[in-house]
Amino acid sequence: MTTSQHGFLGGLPPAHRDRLTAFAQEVEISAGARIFEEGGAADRFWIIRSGGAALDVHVPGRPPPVVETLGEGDLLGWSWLFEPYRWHLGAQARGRLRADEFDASRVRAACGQDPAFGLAVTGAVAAVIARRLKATRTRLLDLYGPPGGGAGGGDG
Amino acid sequence: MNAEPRRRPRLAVWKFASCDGCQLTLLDCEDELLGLAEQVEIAHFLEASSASEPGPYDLSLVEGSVTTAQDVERIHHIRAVSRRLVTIGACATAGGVQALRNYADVAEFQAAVYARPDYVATLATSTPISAHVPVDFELRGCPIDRRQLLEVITAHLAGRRPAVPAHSVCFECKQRGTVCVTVAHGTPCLGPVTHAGCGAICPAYGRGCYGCFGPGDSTNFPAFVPLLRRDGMDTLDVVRVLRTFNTAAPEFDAASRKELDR
Amino acid sequence: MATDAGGSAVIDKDGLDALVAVLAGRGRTVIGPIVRDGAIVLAELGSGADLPYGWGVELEAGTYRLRAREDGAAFAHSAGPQSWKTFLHPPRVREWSADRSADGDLVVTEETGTPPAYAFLGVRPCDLRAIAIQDRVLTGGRHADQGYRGRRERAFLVAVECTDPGATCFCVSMGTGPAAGPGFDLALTEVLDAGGHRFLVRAGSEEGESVLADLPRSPADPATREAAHERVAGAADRMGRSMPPVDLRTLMRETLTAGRWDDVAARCLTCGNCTMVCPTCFCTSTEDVTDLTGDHAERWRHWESCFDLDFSHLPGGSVRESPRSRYRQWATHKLGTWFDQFGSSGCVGCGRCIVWCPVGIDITEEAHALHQERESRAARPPGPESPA
Amino acid sequence: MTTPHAVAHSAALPVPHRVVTRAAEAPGVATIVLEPVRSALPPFVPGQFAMVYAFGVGDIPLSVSGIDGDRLTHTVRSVGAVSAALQGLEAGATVGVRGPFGTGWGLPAAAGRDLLVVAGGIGLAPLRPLVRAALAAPGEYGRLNVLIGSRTPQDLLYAPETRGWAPRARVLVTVDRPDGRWRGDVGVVTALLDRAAFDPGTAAAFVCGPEPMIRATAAELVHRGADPGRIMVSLERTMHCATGHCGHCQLGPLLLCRDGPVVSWTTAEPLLLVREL
Amino acid sequence: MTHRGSRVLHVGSLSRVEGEGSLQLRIRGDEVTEARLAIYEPPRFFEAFLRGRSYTEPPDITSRICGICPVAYQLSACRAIEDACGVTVDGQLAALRRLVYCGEWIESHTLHVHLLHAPDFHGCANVVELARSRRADVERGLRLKQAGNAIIELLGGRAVHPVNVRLGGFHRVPSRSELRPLEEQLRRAREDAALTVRWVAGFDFPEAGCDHDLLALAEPDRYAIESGTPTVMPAPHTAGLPATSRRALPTRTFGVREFGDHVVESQVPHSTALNARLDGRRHLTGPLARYAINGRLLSPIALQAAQDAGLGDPRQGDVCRNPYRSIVVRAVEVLHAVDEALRLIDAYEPPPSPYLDVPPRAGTGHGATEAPRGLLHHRYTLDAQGTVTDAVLVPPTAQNQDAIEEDLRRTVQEQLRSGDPTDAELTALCERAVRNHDPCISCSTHFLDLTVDRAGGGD
Repeated sequence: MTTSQHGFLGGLPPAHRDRLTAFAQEVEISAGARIFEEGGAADRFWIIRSGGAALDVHVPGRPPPVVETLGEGDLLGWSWLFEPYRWHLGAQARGRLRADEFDASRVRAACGQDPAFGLAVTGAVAAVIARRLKATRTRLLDLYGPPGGGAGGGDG
Repeated sequence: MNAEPRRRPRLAVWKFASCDGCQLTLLDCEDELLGLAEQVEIAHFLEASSASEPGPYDLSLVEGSVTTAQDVERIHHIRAVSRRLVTIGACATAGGVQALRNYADVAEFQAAVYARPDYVATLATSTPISAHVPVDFELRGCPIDRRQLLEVITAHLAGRRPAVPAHSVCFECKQRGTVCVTVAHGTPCLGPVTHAGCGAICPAYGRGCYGCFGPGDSTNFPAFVPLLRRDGMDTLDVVRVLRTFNTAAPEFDAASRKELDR
Repeated sequence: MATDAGGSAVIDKDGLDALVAVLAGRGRTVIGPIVRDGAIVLAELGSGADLPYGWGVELEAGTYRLRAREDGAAFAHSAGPQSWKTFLHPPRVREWSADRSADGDLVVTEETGTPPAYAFLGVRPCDLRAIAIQDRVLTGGRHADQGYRGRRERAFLVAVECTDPGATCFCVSMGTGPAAGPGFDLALTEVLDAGGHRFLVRAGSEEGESVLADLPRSPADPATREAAHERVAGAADRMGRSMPPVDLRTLMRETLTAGRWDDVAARCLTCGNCTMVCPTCFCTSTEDVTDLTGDHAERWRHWESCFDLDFSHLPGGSVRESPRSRYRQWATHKLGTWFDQFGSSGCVGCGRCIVWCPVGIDITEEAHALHQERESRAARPPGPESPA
Repeated sequence: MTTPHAVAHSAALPVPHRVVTRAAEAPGVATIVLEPVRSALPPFVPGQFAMVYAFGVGDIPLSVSGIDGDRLTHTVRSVGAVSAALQGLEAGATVGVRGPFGTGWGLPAAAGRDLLVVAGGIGLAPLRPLVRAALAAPGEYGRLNVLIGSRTPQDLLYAPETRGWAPRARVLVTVDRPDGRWRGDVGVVTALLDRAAFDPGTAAAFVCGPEPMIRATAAELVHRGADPGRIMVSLERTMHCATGHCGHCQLGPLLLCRDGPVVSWTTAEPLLLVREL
Repeated sequence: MTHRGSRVLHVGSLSRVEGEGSLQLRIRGDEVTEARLAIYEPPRFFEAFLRGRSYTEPPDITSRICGICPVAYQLSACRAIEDACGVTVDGQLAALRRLVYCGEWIESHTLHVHLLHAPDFHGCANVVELARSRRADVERGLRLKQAGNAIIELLGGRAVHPVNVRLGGFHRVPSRSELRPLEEQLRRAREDAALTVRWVAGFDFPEAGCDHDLLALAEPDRYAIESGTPTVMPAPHTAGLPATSRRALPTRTFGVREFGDHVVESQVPHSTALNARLDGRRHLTGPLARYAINGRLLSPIALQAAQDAGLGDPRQGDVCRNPYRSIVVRAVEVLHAVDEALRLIDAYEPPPSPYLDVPPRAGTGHGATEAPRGLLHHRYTLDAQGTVTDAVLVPPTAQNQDAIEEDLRRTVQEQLRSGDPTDAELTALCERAVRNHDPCISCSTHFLDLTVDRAGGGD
């Protein structure tokens, strides 16, 4: 499995990884539970150990559309690192979710005290954001929509 | 053993301001005319038939440009009753030679031709059909080419994309084996910027192409116009040759304006 | 016995007339240069008298002019507006027809019939190479173009070595001339001197020898041999153009993002003339046509060009939208990727693309410019890369 | 890779085939099964394509999405006149088929390795015969992962069959736009790589989909240590003749109808980096 | 039920003609008080935008006035500008011009005879319907039409708006061998044309006449086509003869340069076409006029065919004034044109140069030719550089408008006197009456809406 190297923690040098995980507290969230809501205070974040989470957007009058799903090793939540520390999206557990939960204010404080640690954490979070931004842009292209798609598409 | 007779597609032919030459091209398909009439129901074609059936029509061929207020209403009606609308000829696709009025004061034009211009109602511009309603396919030419017209019709019947390339006349000239009149004789020729389709007739007769199929899909006037000048055209000549049967085609229009601004 | 051991001889104008007659007598359609519409074009020869005796050409980028010559030479001209592909790989052919029967079955009928037996008289060494290159493209792969193969296998090639290259010729750069390489049935070298107007003839095939044997001829004398050799060697020194002395394949690969492509795109009309006159350009498109009943369909194939905007059409649009990319495709294919695809250069240095480009774009000049751009880039100290 | 075979007829001539079945696959997408009316074409291998001719309309390249003896399966999406005509065919109709053309996926060369099959949209079609071939040879290969990206749940191809590939294969599906009932993953297909079971250093990958998806997937795999020479991608350019004679499908040094559509990432990457090549 | 009421009608459209117009009838009781052919084809302003163009351009530009008779426009323009520049084109170049013009006559007349007019005589709506009962006749017509087009295509490059005609001659002239295939096609066409005369001669023609001056070009020794002197045969009533008279009357002529003094255009509110009158009187140009004035110069086989077809012997002073029989005259003219084309091809030798130089000079030039539908006159004024400063074009249909209206009036009037026609009957009748004149309505018309305005008479 590739999880350990390529999850969020894989993006941190070992020393900083250990330091961060020291803040972790293992939690279990029951299937379908709302983890956070759009606009709520981003005071925590999670690294998923097993199960998954769906990020969604509140649209009045219809069920919140899911814009992305996260799975094992993924960082759940990055709004805690940037002011105003409010969630951009909502999140819901898909199936039973086990995760390491972090207290955002404590991590931020540690980052403030130790710039090297802070830089590493910020960099790892930024890498996650960059990946998601890239993925989002790719999806914006609606590549699978007509026209296009593999050798089977060419047409006169 | 034949399947049950399928409904024949219904064809309509319409005319706006034009010379009739493009719809005549249909009647010039002497070898195919009667066969065509077996495959399609010619439901409306005033030049050829006094029996006019009401719409809807599967395929409407529209000749001519829009030059009156009634034309505007009529083309909207035609669009509404036509499943596919194909414009035929430079008048319908680019406003035709009568779009030369677009550069002038129409009142002056009227006064030049008519003693009592007030008797004549006309718009200030001559515009292509596509300026008024969505068009499914534009067949170029002043006049259109007979083979291309048949291709458009048979392609429509077969559900095929018509093989009507938009590249330059040079392609056809070379395929025909004609010696390039510009390179070998220094004759000004619009071939490199003109839409293919005629079969490169003019160079085959030793004259330069005069652009009656309008601009091709990939033109480069800044590089091309100096060539016309090299071969003896002055500004006015360049403007005139661009301002003829496809004068209102955007590429020709822009190039001629740029010449005048020099 | 007027043919020596190497299968060579000397013929005069009567011999040339006889050559046309003998080839025609063997059931061949003899194609050669004639003067028509202010140019030396390739057309069927009624007799040797149709040859362009006393005509030469003046060539420049974008300009072709016929010029009368006083010496009466028949082959003192370089490549004209067409090439032999007009006959071997015709502009328009029907590939097959198909009929749909009442029960919906489909019957496909291949184009059959005996291909024409051509004799090409006056194949320039560059064109001889061009024919070999098209042979490789159209018959040398896993699938062969059967129509081409049929026409090609039956064609008899009479090469004529170049003695009077044009200002746009660069066969020396491409290693294709002015002496004839392999592949001819007969090769002629025109000699005009105090010894008279005559042609050194060499046979390159059994049929060539057999045709030569039917001609009025004299043995190949040393003086004629020497004169022929000198004229061809002299031609090599009078090439009007040259390519930069570098590996063109590498040059093309390393300059795909060069600024020069924008420069040439500003001049290029994307009219496609260069590809149509090129003796190796082979690209085609097909069109499907139906009759009015809709039950008879045909597949036609016609010349196409990478300058056509639609050439690289995909469902979403064209891959090569910009003129820059279309000119680059043509030039890099010709000089570079042709090696990858078919094991040789696609350019034979005939100069047709230079002459028949209405605005006179010169592929040798472009190659030189690309070469210079690469050199100056290499000379520049490494700086920050521009953002991707 | 392709196996040489005797060419019994000109590859330019369509060979009549009858539509045996036609199944609507997704909106605008149908799968047709063809069998030869008289003589059959030489055998196809996964990844190769045929030129399929709709009478009087024209022909287009279609990868085989299934191979069963002489029977060929194609999955066609309506994007133009020919594909619309083919997509709308009913059982009993006759089409012309030319082929086989092009390179295959080269699955046998991946013996002993973990397999990573990554498909985007209609790109699953040419990969299906590959997956079937891998499943049909248990023990021949390492772990089999099938990662599928789709626009919406309705656009998923071969839904019952792909579900049946598990548990012999790890099948991960993600969509761009879920509907209310979708309970699976949402996001780009590369996000599924985290959950695939493969050894990046030695695995063989097979990728087909829109070009940006191919680029993103291959880049991610290389980033994870995959050998670019073992990432096989299927590229799209317009094939016309399919016999290497018409020039339309050039991509730099490649004639994709002959040298492709399947090429390794080593070959493809530098070509895809040049705009409008 | 009586139709003699006060009513206004809009009836369909006149079809099988070229152009847009409407017909207005005002009827009071059983009296037609007004018959108007209102041409409302939108104006295209050719005369205006020709100003400022180069003198080399009118042949190509004016060809676009009419897709049915482009050669007529090209050659009238050439003649007028050559006249202005003092150049005379003769010899083989003139012969080639006549040849391409023959092509246009064959094509245009055959189009009218078979596709537009013949259906009237068989109660058919169109040629497709006609082909169901008269397939061989229709196919023969198409073949004949094709032969005409073949001439134009060979000499002009294409049938509609050919490209090869230029000032002074042609851009390129054919070799003798290039004309050879045409010869074979025309030999067959000559048989077809003769059969066509016989076919149309057998149609059922209502008794009718026309009381107009007849205007056509004339030449001393041949049937005028691409050149000639305007010649007038006065209307029968001037000699006390009925409109149906078949007697020729003495003619008078005037120079092409005086055309504008005699044929004067005026504008009427109901039409976008200018209305032209000859010396203040209604006149008719076209086949009937040509046949009356030049009939004796038809080729022997055309003359014989005309006599066999019941048109009388023009050498004996017979003319035809029945507009319905114009179809027979057209068929005879087609036969003549085919015969003439064969004669021209037989005598053809390629001229030394495809064209004569026509250097520009200041002045005014006139040119008139016989378009299939009648005399077509062009007048241009050039400045010294060859820029057109004024252009006047008088197409045949504009000249014929009064005559057509008079025929309509007469036709309807006779119908009203002899019965109680319905509006539908009147429409059909009017359409036929208009089609008799093969109006080139593109030069002037297309839809013809019939408005019958019946003002109550007795009741």
